[in-house]
Amino acid sequence: MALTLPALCLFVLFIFYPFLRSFGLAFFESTLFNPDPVWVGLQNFHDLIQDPTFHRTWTTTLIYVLVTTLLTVMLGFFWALILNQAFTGRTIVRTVTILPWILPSTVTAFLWAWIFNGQFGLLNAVLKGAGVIDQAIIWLATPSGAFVAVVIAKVWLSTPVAMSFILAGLQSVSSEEVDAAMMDGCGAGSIIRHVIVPHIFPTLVIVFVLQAMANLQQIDTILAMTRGGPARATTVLSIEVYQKAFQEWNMGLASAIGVAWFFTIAIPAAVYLHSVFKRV
Amino acid sequence: MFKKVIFLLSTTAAYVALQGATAQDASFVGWAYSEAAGKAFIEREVDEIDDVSVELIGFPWNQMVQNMILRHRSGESTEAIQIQERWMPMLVGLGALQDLNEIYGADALAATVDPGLLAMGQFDGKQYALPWTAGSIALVANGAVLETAGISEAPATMDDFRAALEKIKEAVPDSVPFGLSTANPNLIQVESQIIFWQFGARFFEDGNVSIDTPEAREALEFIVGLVDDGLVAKGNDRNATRALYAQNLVGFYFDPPVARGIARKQSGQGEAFDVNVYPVPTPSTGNGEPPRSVIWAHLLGIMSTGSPDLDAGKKVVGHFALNAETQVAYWNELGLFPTTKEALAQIKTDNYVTDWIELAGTARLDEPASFENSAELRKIIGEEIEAAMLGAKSANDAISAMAKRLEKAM
Amino acid sequence: MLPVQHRHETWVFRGLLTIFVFFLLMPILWMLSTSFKAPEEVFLKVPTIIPEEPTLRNYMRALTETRILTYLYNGLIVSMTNAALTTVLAALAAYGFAKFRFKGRKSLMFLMISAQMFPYAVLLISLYPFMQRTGLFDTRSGLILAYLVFAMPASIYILFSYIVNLPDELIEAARMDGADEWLILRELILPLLTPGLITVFLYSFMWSWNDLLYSLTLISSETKRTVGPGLLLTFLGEMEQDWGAAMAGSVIVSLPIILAFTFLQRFFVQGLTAGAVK
Amino acid sequence: MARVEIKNVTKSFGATEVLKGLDIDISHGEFVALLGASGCGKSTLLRCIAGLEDLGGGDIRFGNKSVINIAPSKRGAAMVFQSYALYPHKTVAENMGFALRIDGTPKPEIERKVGEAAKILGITPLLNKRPRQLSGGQRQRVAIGRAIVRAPEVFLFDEPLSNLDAELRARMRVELTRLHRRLDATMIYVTHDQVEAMTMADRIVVMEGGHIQQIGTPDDVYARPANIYVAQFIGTPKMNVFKLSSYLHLQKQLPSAVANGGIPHTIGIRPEDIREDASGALKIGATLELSESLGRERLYHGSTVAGDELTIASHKEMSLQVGQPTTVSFNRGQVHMFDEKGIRLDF
Repeated sequence: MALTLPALCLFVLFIFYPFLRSFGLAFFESTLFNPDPVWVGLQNFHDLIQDPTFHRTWTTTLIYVLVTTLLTVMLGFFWALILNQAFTGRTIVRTVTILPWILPSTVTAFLWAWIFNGQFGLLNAVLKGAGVIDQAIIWLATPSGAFVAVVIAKVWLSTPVAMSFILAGLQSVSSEEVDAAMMDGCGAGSIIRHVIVPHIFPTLVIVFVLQAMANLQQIDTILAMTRGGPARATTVLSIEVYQKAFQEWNMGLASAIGVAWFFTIAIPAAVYLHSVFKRV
Repeated sequence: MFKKVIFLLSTTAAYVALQGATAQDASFVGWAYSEAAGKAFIEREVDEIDDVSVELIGFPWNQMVQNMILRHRSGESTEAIQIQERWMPMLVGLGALQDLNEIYGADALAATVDPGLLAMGQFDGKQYALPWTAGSIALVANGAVLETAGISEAPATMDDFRAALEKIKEAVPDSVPFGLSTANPNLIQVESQIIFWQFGARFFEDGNVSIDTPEAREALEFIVGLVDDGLVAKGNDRNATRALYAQNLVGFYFDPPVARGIARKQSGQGEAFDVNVYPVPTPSTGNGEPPRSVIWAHLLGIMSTGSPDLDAGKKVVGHFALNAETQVAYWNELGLFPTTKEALAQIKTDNYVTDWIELAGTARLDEPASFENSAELRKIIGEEIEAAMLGAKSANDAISAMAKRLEKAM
Repeated sequence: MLPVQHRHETWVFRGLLTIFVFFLLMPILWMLSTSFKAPEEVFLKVPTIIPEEPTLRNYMRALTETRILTYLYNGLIVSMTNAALTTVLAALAAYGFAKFRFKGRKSLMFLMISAQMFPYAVLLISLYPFMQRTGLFDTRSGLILAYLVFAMPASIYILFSYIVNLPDELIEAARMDGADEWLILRELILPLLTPGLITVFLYSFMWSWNDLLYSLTLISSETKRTVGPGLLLTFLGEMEQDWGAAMAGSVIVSLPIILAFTFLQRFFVQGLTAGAVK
Repeated sequence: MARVEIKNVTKSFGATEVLKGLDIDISHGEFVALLGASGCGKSTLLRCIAGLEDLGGGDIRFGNKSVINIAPSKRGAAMVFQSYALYPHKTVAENMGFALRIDGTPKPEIERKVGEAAKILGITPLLNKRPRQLSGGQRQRVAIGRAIVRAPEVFLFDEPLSNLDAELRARMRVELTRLHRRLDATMIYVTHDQVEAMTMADRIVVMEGGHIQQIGTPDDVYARPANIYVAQFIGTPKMNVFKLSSYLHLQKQLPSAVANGGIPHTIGIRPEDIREDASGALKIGATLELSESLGRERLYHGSTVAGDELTIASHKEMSLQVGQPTTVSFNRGQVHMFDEKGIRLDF
């Protein structure tokens, strides 16, 4: 027991206590001018439920998390399949693919903001070159464009991690099963569907859940790229909480949004924690 | 051995004390320092303030409010702080500013600075900050662009204004005729507000929301019309506009008097570019409203948070806000209007200055500024206008949504 | 492992491979190429992939006119110390959880590991006043302690699954040989745990190195700012249009971590996946 | 070396009682095998002797000193684990010398002792290799070497050969026996393989469900099994067991009561004691269904007229026809008799 004490003390001080206090703050009113909290009971939650802009934030978050997570897991899966095949230079490609994940998130944000830039961005140039568009799209200025930009940045950032988890899962697929399927005349496609997917489905679930949680926590790239704009198109819960708390200094309402956010994360997290504690 | 140590300690202590007595240290927080133009000027001027070693702390403009409050709440002392005019009510409400009358003496201040300008830093009888530079955010025209488009004099009415913009569009195809800010809600709110005023609309009337009016809808429809017809560029903010203006790719845009200084630097032509830069009255809609603009000023104050070295603060603030010589140098190098009577008299010969001062006469203070949760109100207004500009909502829905959200936030 | 027999399948495979490599690497290459371009070349209607006349102006500008190096220095200190602290704490806690059956073990562990799902921004709301009261605000050590929330829960779990998979007989053999608990930990557990320790060290280093939110809020003076906010605040506002300098700054800031990773790559991925997937 | 006494030892994990009052007296230098099916408590008993498990009740004494409160390493016992438990990150020499290093033995002495043990086990060339570079057999020898180096009073083996292939296992059995004689050490050896117990042990403790079924020399447990369980556990193929009530004619030829009043209820005959013709004194009608050839021995499987299963093991080339009813026989001397509780009756 004594061994866990140091970690426990710091955990209580810097994680658990702030967490509880933040939750508590949701029942208070604390603003810029009178920062010491005043009890308001469920007033904050009441306001939230009726606030249409909050509903929109909530739906934007759900869409953002679902789209990003699905794309990441799918890309990660196919990329893992490819890297599982032997080809010349595979080791180099394997080391290089981890790069996007290790770049600081602000760098990733700048990178993609520059690619999506209206006048001089690479994307517009490529699309124009390919004749897909004739007039430059100012991505980060249009609601849907900004959303696409933010999603692609996060997918690009987290695909390598998903890939490595799935690749590890692939190692446990016994080659006998694949050989057997080959003997039965299966092509690559049906092997993937009938042998590989069923085998690593648990890993896929874990990766999906982990990515969903990471995407729900996500704030850095959005904060650096669009700061929740334009017209709240990329305002996810994390951005809303940050702006309410540290720009409008409305701590009470920010905590209330935090509570709602916590219960959205709790769903995928419950799946993950269940699988984690099945094995303890 | 022991004695030697004592001797050593005492001498160093003495040296430190001596040194300490003369050189006070002061921290000067502002955004001018974080912009290339201002950085050189301030670094040079700060060295001239004798026996005060100043730590310069710079934040970009749109991070200033957050960091000011962070420093206030964390009890950090700040001997000199640069303040935008619209942040004054919030800082005064927080009790974060020192009354400068006690430090300089009210009548000494009245003698050096014109009472009208002093008023910007006065709240219920106390002088919480001194104007460093002042003017208004008004419509700035680019003479060269107007010439190529064949426009000889400033458009009087909104319809003339629209016609002029269309002419510019034809004459200079890939230009941005009207460089209105369409990104960053705070910028959108401040600039669009002028057009709303010109159409006779007001956001707040003695404490409650008064934006849900036909005039407001008309104003927003006008703006959205300009955006849809490509006369205003989407995703544009003032930095981008200033860069294009300096390349003669913008006909009109809203900017404080600093416009000329920046244009000089960004165009690379220096003062030769001055001839193109001049303020024009905001075109009227024929409803009798005088040409509107937003009061704009940078003030300097001493924060009362923590334990500031008031004497050091007095020297730093005084050097920039009260010393005519520094004020004129600031004007010459950066094109920022001085505020002291003496400095103003010296530069009155330049009609850029006289034109702007005349326009500033009918300027109004930014409306959300006077409320406690001004940040939230500003964000709501900016977001709804932005939504309309981007076509995410109709002008009508944007106004009603804005009114509802503002009422709830009051 | 998949059968690639017919001609078209090899083409499909090779096509997919190039698309993926392009998608992953192109942004980085584009960052590099922009960082070497002079402003005129950066703002071209039709961008050039390889810079025609490469210049080091952006790097000079980023290195001299901005405080990139201070941010890099702060970032490294904060991330390294946090990583070390997290690794030590996680190792002790994980060993405690794995090898000792004490009351409330399971619920305590559940609590600590579930901390992964506390929304970080919400934590910040209370952490911020707490840091002020304790004088940890605007201090690097404060930031280091605040970063614990990012990696410690996961690290405990990764190390826990490592330790649990060490055969009990090993520890019993050591006890038979007369080793006491500390000797077992030092001579037996820690050496065998090294791959896990490296993984956890890198994992926590990554999280603190990547952070923008906490550092932006908990650090207010420029001299203590780390990588994320440093970059953001430098290339926001007036310098926002200077993409050349922004890319150069990004390259400078990313270099250390890329170099570290090329060496420790093997440990990291295999350790992370072994821990979590097991 | 030391005498090991197990006195009325009990042990339970939570509600289940694993050792139910065991008494064993192992004299100095003896090689005792703890034999039983998995789950009979033999490993738990060994771990109690080693000190890795605490006792529920009773006492364990080395020499004449109780050791239950002494730490495992201080008891003077060394243990060889089933999975060898070698430290993967240390070399063979470091593995073997680890205990001595902890005791603070000076370095040259450690090297001498490790060298000696390595010579005995013939693993000197492996001394600076790592466990993962060794084969199963080599790892097993290193594990034993680690025990030898400590020159313990008692060697404890926990099924050390179960991970080896058949051929290697046979060779290691011979080496262990030779080692026992050479070191003249008391050895307690846990196994579920009766061949290992029969070939190596001086005495065998047959255990089942936490009880001791019988303690005896290999011959005792083979020729004079204390009960049906031991009778059928020792010897492959299993002893044939018939209820007397199904064979009235045999009942008449065998005593109806025994000296101490026990009433015979079942009899047992080892497959190798049955003759394939009627030449024996006691005869049974039977039909043989199939035969298996094991090289020097042939097994016949079938059933008696009364329907009991019958197995016969014979060395000679058989003349018996499979499939037809026939008569098989055996002599009185090879019959084992048990009462209705399965306890052996001597007659």
